Amino acid sequence: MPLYEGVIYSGDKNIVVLDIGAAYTKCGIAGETGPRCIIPSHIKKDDQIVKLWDFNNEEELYENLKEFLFMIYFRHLLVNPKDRRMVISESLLCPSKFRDTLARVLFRHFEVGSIMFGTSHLLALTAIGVNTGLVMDVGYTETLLIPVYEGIPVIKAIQSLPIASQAIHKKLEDQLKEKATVNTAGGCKPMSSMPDCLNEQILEDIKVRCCFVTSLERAKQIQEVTVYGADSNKLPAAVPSVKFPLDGSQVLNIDGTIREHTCEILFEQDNEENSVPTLVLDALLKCPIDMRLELADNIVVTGGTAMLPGFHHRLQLELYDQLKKPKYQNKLVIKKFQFHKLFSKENYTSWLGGAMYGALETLATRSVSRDVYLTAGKLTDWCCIAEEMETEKEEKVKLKNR
Amino acid sequence: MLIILLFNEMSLSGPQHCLKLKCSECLLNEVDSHYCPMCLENMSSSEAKLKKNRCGNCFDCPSCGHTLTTRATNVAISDPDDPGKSTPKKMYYMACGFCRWTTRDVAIDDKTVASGGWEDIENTHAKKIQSLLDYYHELALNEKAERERKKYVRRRSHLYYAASMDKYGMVTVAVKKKIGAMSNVSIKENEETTTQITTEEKISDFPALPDDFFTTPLELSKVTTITQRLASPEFQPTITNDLYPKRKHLLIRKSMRCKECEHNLIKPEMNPLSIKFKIQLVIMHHIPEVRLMAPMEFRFKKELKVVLLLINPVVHNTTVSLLPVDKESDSFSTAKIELPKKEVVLARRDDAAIYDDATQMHQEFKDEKNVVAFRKANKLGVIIKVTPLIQEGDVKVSFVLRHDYRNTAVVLPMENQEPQISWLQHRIFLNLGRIHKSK
Amino acid sequence: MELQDIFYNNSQYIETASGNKVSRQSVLCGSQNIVINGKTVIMTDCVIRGDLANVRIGRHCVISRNAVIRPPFKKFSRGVAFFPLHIGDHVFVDENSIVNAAQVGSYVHIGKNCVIGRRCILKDCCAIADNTVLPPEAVVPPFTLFSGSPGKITAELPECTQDLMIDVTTNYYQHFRPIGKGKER
Amino acid sequence: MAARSQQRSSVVIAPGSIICDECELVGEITIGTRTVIHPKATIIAEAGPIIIGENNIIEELTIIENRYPEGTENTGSQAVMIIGNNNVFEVGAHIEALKIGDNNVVEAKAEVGRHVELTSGCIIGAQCVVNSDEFLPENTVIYGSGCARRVQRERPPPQNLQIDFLSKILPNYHYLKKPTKQ
Repeated sequence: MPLYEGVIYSGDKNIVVLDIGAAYTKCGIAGETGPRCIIPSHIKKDDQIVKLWDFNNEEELYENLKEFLFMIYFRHLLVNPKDRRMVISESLLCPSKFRDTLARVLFRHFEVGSIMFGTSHLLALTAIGVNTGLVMDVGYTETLLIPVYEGIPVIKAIQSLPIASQAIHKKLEDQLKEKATVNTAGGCKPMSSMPDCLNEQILEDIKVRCCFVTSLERAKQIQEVTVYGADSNKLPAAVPSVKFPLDGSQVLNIDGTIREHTCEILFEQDNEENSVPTLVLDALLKCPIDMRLELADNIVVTGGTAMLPGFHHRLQLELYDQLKKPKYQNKLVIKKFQFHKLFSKENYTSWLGGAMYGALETLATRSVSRDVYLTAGKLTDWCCIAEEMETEKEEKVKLKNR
Repeated sequence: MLIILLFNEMSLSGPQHCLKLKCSECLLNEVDSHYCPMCLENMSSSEAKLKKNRCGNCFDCPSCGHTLTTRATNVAISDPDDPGKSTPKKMYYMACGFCRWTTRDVAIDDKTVASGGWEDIENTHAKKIQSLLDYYHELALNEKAERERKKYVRRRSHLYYAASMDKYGMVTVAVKKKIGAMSNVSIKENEETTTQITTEEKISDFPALPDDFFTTPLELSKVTTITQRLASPEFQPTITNDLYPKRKHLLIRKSMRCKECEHNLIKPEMNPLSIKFKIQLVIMHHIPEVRLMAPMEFRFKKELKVVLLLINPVVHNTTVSLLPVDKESDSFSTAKIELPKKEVVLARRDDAAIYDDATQMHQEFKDEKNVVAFRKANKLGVIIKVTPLIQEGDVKVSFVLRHDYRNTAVVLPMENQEPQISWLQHRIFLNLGRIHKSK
Repeated sequence: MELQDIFYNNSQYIETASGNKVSRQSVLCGSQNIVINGKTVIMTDCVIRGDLANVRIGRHCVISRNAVIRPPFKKFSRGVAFFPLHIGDHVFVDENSIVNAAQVGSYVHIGKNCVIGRRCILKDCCAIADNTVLPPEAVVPPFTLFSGSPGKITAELPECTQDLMIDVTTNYYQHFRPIGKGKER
Repeated sequence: MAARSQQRSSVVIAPGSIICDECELVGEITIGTRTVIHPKATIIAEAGPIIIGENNIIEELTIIENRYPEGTENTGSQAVMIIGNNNVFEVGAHIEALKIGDNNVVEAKAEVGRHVELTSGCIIGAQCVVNSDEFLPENTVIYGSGCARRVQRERPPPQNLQIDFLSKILPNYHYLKKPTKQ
């Protein structure tokens, strides 16, 4: 029975692996093949949903994280935090305010033994067993692309675009308010007359159950109309509409065009001709020439938004299509894009990398221990390394002098 | 609404160590025991760990999350020897009493035994992940050995960069600088590893959506919701036909200890059904409770007599006095209060009294009418005078409650020793309600 | 704050020798099968279905207005049986709730407008939030709060739940007083 | 009380049904055989007759009413409310739907609006309020706080055994309404 099979190297240490995403938090135990739970990154306060990332000050964040982590430890993972190691997957661009507060809650309130902070894009590579790759994370607030060469992020080629799930939800809401109708006991009403019947959760549900990423061919016809203002009879034959019950008294009529057009927001180019696919090409352009072929050969796509039906196929076709544009044609000599197959669902790839890392003996050497944290009173970031080196040198001198 | 700032969940730290009041904020929670909330069976922590905190017998509905119940049916099984004859056989399946999902909905075969016959589905990537982990494990061992050998020479290893804290590649630069001349020790990566990664797989062509995707109407009842998907994180089924029963997640009983003296304040019994505790030091059992007797109509600068209800939780008479707080350090109060000068005695609590109405013990106390409004069993009404100093908002007062406390929480080892009496003081913050708006 | 007095019209309630206060406007079907242990308040428009099976209610309980206490049934291969329903001591059932459980322990709070499904088992010291639907055969362990539809664990209760419930129910009984008469009990 | 005795003549009760006297029946109502109505149930035929089929169980505090839709009182036109066979209306259900087929279960405190059509084998879960203008396909299950929907494989089984039991036990404790003589 696979349930009782342990893949755990770390003995019975119960190392917690945590990835606090903008929308969902993935958490579980190191050495396992999947997270124990994926829960929304929010807490409930007096029946109000408070998102972890929406905070006004550090104190508020501290309180919210305390409650959230309590729930993770004692409701979901059922392990003691005190003196245990943990692995945290964080974004490269994680605000230090968040990081510091998180460390403060964990070390001071929960008294965890040590924390390893891993960068989510690098952890994603760990999860598939390579150390070179163009990692694209299509998440909730943004799409962030980091080329990684031989385990080192190519900082100057990082690309990001604030177009991801949140933008899809926004567009879906706008379109529904514009065109959709609701069947109620009192007859059929336009959606715009009842602004309160949608919330983020319903929008997300509509997105995952009804929306998809259409084919390149159809998308071109659609963009001709929606972006360049061609006559609407040029649209491809609409996909069937859906009756989506909101509750017992309201049924939302979702037009086929809404189902198909919503996700186009990922591929429509903005004024600077940026879209999710062009991020890949722009990143390649900024990388040194000798890395480009290898990176194009090792594309890794993660993030929950990439799980939309048709996303991968479309992304791949878009890449070849965009490559023909003058902007890239003469500069990028790439014949083939290859994508890595993940050993996980897209939304927990980084978590899996962290879970592998946490199961290794070397974890301790990569972690910040509670003692070090308490003596230093803060976390050291990369920019403090120079400083750290100085102290190390001094130590060495001391050792020599002995 | 009136709130009295006394937490019921507050616990009292063991008196022999520190006589401090602790709230959930300053307590350390610990997992005490695991149990299944459905069958209410205890599970040892090692077993719980092995089973990933899930019950071996109970299952949740993958559709709505309610517990599934096993149902028995009689299925006629045709006799292989005599095709015309069939014998009834008891078969079991699971069904949800809430959304009516059944294991038959997703074509899971009925089982011949009532429990234990339900297998788990396996993560298809488990083998790949395992081999990758083996590979990393080997690397890690090498690195560890290397570290032992050359304490100060850090070398480049595959693993080191893959997910180190070095997110900007700065450490590399720094380390290289540091190692400087010694960089000739650069060893080729992974040369000692015997296993090679054979796991990576690349895709150059993703399949397009099928053509009928654009023409067939979407059947909403066949697509799972986001909640249903995330309920099984490893599989995240997108169609309802892929839903699979989930083993019931365990719950825990918690124990709590003081962060300062490290002594247990709350320790439940092993039996998850028991509402008794091995150790239960909660404030409710030790410290007199203060309540406002009735809502009042407060007006600006108008003195009112407010009755506070004091309740004695212990089986001894308790002497209580109310003391004013230092004016300078009091930023909480919005009203002036006049407290009774004399101390009052709270009668002991008598558990038998709720079964016997005739218990009367008024006589033993001599109460002054202007201090004590009434007295009933272990309850006592104390009169304080409040003059609001604000024109609108909440009327808030603060004072110190001083009382004697008999150390009964610890069983004293020596016989005949008189329990130690100590005096405890607590600052009490009271919100008495809003100023009455006159029309 | 201390609970304020709740007054009822003396003629509307019957007070039994053991101190139960039962509204004349409640519907007690098969009253010979209903045992109420004392100092329990049964308010207006409650329905207790003693005709279906035995109902036993402990001491110091409060069954608020419009609540329905109904023994659950179970189907067997040959026939149907209604199970007796036992409610422990110090149980508070709030308005408009339907209790179809097989067992309700002691020190339990059931909120307003709840539906407790057939053959549910509510252990001691648990609580059900307002508007909760507990599906059939749900089990509520001690020190948990269930809410939502289907009801799931959403919070834990403090360790002193027992004392709090005793306090609430006895206080309620003491403050549930007949109008006009200042009779102190 | 007066109103009830006035209306009584228009209530037609088939033999074999168990109708507790403590329930309220107002207006033109026809009740089929082996239907059980518990005490404190309310059936009001205001805007037209109500016809209830066989083998139904109507529990206490259930309200079944055929009433005028809001704002259109007494237009003179009558709508007939028809409830089929083998339906169960649990404690506190509120039914206004004009067409209800067979083998449906309306659970405790659920509400079914006038414009909803329940076909057969549907389950309206506890506390679910369904009052849009819809036709619920066979075997639809509506459940939970968001009135989620699914289609079940099998329709709920008829409650014959429960009806047998109730037919035996209810007459011991309650006065029954007598069947109408043909």
